[in-house]
Amino acid sequence: MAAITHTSDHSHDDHHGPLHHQFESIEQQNESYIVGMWTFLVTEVMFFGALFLTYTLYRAMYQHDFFVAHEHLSIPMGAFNTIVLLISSFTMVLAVHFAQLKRARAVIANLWLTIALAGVFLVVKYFEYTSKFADNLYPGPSFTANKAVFEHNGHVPEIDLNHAQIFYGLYFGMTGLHAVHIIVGILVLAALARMWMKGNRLVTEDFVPTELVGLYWHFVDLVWIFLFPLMYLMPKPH
Amino acid sequence: MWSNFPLAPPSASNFAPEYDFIFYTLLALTILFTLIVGIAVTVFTIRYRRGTKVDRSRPIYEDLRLELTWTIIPLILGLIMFFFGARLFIHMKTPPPDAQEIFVIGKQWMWHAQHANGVRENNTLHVPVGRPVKLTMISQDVIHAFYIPAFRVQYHVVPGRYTQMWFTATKAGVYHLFCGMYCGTQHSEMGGKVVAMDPKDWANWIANGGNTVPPMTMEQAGHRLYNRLSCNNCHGAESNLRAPSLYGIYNSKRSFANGGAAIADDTYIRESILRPHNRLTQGYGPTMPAYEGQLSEEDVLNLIAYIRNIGGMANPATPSPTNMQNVPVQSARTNGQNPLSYGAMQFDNPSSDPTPTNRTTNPSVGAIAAEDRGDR
Amino acid sequence: MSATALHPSELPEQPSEPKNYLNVAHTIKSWLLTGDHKRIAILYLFSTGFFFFLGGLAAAVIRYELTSPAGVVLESETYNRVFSAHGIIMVFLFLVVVIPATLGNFLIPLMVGARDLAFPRLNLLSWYLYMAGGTIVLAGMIWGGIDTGWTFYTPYSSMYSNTNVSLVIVGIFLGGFSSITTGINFIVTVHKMRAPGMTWFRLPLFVWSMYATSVVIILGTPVIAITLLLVVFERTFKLPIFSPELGGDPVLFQHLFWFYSHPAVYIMILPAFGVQSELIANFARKRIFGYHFVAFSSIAIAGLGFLVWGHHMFISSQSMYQGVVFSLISFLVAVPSAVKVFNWTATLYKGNIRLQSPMLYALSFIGLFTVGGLTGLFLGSMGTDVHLTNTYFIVAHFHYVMVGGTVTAFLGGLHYWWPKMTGRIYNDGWAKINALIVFMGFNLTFFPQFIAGFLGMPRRYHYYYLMPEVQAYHIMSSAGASFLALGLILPVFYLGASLKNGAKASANPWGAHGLEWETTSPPPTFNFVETPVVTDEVYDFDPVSEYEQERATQEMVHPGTPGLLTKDGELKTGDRE
Amino acid sequence: MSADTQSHEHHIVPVRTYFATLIALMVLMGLTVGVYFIDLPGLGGFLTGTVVNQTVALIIAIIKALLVIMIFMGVKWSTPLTKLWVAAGFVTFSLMFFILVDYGTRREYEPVPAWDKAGESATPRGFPPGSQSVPSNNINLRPRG
Repeated sequence: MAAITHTSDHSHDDHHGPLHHQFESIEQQNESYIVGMWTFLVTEVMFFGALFLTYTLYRAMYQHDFFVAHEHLSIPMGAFNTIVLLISSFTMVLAVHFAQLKRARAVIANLWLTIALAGVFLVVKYFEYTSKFADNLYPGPSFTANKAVFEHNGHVPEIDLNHAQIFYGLYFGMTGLHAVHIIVGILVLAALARMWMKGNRLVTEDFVPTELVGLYWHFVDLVWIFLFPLMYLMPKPH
Repeated sequence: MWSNFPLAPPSASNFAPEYDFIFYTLLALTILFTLIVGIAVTVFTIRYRRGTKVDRSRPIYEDLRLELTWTIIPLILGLIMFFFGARLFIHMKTPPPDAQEIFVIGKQWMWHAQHANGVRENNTLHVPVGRPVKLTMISQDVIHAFYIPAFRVQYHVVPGRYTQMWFTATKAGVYHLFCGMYCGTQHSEMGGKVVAMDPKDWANWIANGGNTVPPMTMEQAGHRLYNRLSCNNCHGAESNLRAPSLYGIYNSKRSFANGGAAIADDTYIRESILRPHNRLTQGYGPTMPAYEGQLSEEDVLNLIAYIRNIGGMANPATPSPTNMQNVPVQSARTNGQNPLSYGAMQFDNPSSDPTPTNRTTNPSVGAIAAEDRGDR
Repeated sequence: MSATALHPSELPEQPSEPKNYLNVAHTIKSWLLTGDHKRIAILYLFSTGFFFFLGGLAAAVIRYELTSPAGVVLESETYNRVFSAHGIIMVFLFLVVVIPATLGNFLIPLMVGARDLAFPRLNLLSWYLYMAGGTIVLAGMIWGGIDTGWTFYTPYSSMYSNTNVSLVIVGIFLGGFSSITTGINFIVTVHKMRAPGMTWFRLPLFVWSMYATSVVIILGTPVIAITLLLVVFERTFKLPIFSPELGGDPVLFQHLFWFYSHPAVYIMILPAFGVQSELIANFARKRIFGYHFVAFSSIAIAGLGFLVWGHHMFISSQSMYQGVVFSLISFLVAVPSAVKVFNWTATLYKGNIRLQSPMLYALSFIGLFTVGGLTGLFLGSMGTDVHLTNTYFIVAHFHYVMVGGTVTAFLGGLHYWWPKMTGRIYNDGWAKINALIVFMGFNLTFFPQFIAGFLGMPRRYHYYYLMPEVQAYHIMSSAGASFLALGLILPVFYLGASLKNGAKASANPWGAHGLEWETTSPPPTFNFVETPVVTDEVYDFDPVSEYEQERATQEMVHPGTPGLLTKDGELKTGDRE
Repeated sequence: MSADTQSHEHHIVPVRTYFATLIALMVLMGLTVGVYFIDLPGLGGFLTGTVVNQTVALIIAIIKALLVIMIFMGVKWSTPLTKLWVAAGFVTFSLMFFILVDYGTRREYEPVPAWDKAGESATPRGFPPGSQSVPSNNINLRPRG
């Protein structure tokens, strides 16, 4: 068998070139990155998975209370945020597309567009959170003292505030964790956009780094695709 | 010396025989397979160790038939054991409809049992022999597990939800009761005993409110305690050198060594029991031990009730009235010797005193230390 | 003294020591900022060793305390903190980490013929996460302590414990991410970094088992991370997820906890299986029996391992119907483990077995793991589990698997690869004596606990004055623990001494088979001078011809002894398959 | 080169496809919100209208997720290995929901109806002496109402 010889002539701290010393070829490196990213995303699925499971369980247990509690969330805001995230996914995929075609300016424009949309998402989330905080709807001792905030069409519905507290605990836990992912995404996207603007060979020579960020960003979108109907669009128990 | 090395717990419930059958079958299988592997490893290692002159030709590296054999045989054996185990478990989870129901509450760190007619007990459970008993259990704080090794039953006691378990005791005796699930600081002290009684005795016991004889009045309880603490050794019918007589002391005027005087009311008697040296009666030295921390408030009240009437008893000189004769003197608490011993523990007549003992700071061997922390 | 140590080097001595990963740089910075998987493995070796020492110290205190039914020196508060510290350190900071992070890190790139793991910097990050996590866990144990046991059952951990649960959980959370990054690294390396010719079925079984382990790590660890985080939320914000007072469900915690923690058991034992397969094959000088079965049983264990968590909860008030299903699958998952044991045993048949110290550890592993695995059946069978769970029986069972299995395999692996890692040969005589001490000490420590457990001695009991009849067993156990401790401390000395006085190891001091032995000991920074090309099968030994060669050598030394004869009187060589 | 490397020729997807996907996602989102305002009829048994409504919403969400995974994330054109990982992730994720079987098959001895605070109500004093049964559960997967 013909030996593929490869003398290790890379210098140890040569991290600037696109090919790292441990890889044989750029293809191997790219495939490794993609497998690694998917493995990481699987981890993320399980990470959110435990929360989705907890949510499903308590939702099934306390349907009525969850329904009443959820009516205090703003569907327009949630729907708007969904649209924003879907469009940001689209701009992200365009960025990857143009990275494949090596059209740097289009990539940079789309990356900044994605960041801007993520910013819009966070701003809307900020207003949502502040309105809930104003109503003391965060888990804690003050939560159970204000049944009146659930007033709907002129009368205060029957609700077990402890169970509503579970709903809001999970709401803040899950959307909060999602928001943390958005913030991390913004930082990564910004770093990537900067590298494109500087013409860093690490990203411009190959589209894979851009695609990795894209995979992450789509995953964040994916989580929201499930969070939106589960949190905001709970059907009335009937 | 082999009594120091018991090998199996007593079998005293309807589940125990079936349980032991499955357990020992599994044990036999374990030993069999360990021996097969152990002997094979030893033989091969010795026979094929480096440098021995043996036939090493035609080594085998894969053999589907062999692999399937040792996949399928353990699988079948496993499935058989699964069947027996699951059947026993389902049996354990299906109480018969006529079972006697007892409620059990676990709390940090004691067991509280309540019988259907309202009789309650702490850290003990009295059950009749030969009659199914169903325990409906709940915890007041964290998760506990109600565990009776001799009956081979254990089940978690969960807050917020009832759990149940059932058994039929088959042999009279006193058995261990434990909390199996780690529940905090005094987890290891959250236990006691299960008393399996002859059904007739048990019916008697439950009818008498948890006593083998009709319940005592406070005065009788106080009298028993008076004897048990050996108060009568010093405080006899007549005042003596060591101590004044307590006959007719109640509401009499006492003068003290320090010059003061007071009427011997409840407060004074309580103080004299708990801290006798505070106000010593004139003419006596500080010889009496202080009982502070040794007696519960209930004990003190019982003693006071007895002392109030101590002069009026039928035969004060021999403090062993007839209606007390068949009450065995419960001595476990005061001398620190617990009669609990392995297996055939001696039948421990229940104390008439429903209050658990106070936990001493350094529990010694055998002292059942349980504390009602109802204030949690 | 081992036979191999007699001919220390196949290569002529180099006048000046060649560059290897150890002597390439000596500054502390070169260690702390290294991307080299071998250096990171050494860093892990020291740090896991440190935590193992701390956990062992806690175990010593526990065993001392249990010699008397009413305790010896500690109050119950302290005792509970000590046994929790023992459990948490040993499980989260030692057992889950030790073999993947030390032997796995060191060997996977060598075994697949790569220059490094796929993501060296991620690997270094993983060590820093581990150290940060470990430090925080220790800080939590020092300030406030933790008394929940390693299982953190709610609502005790979330509402009742007055100890520093939150801080410890944050530490475990970080440690979890360290595991995840290691797992991702291994998976990508095994998939994408194999040398030319290194097909999946030429991979050493250690790599197979590490791959299975990594899959379990990346699928399971996030669940425990988020679950423990919910416990912290519950403690901090009184968010009623697990506490029943406000509508939560304490059993949900157990479900989520064991969803990770049962697979975590396989995270601890699967790497040990891998080490074991290497040792058996290389010291029996024979291809492992049923290579494919052993490889696939690792994958089967990893897969089925996710379906049996409920067997920890038979009496926890979970649904009986679900319990039956879990019990059934538990019996199924026992089969792949049994297959492995039988295959190792069969490998010995017609081998040419060298009884050097790593092999002694491997043989004792077979015995201890057999007992540990079979006693698991008592606990997987629902009826028998009722009486045995929460008792010392379960303690003995998982120590047989974890200490008798994982720790023994780790020691065996460490002895086996020590010449590769350090380039030095240790004193094999001491190592053999030590293997014996560990085996005896271990059995004396944990076998009595089976009996104590069957008698009904509950675990996590500080005082057992309620059942003083088990004292004899506790005393035996404590006596055994001192032997075991000796066996765990001795290697530090004789292995340490080998660094100073040991003979220099050749590239392949054991005459073993595998890519890691093709490079120098210790390997250079990029492992191989040239990327190796694999052309032969895995474990390509030939015990017959090996015996013949040894015989021939012996005949030269002692002429006149008869040559190799088979039963049939003919000479047979290379007669395989 | 690793042994099982497949040539990873990246398919360049036209922008048209991406845009069509975005439009489909938008439409599906509109559909989800629309379904929310309609009370779908129940199908009998445990399939009450609520369950039907929620199921429809979840099915739409799954379709949306598949669109994102397949097209935006490019799984449709990726290696079998990637596909395997995606499948493994979601299979394990669904394994976890086996936990719910426990809650669905518990029938007796479920949360104490009057359980409010640890303490008083936990004691079974509220039950008539000798009562043989405890009110059955209200935790199971059957929706209330």
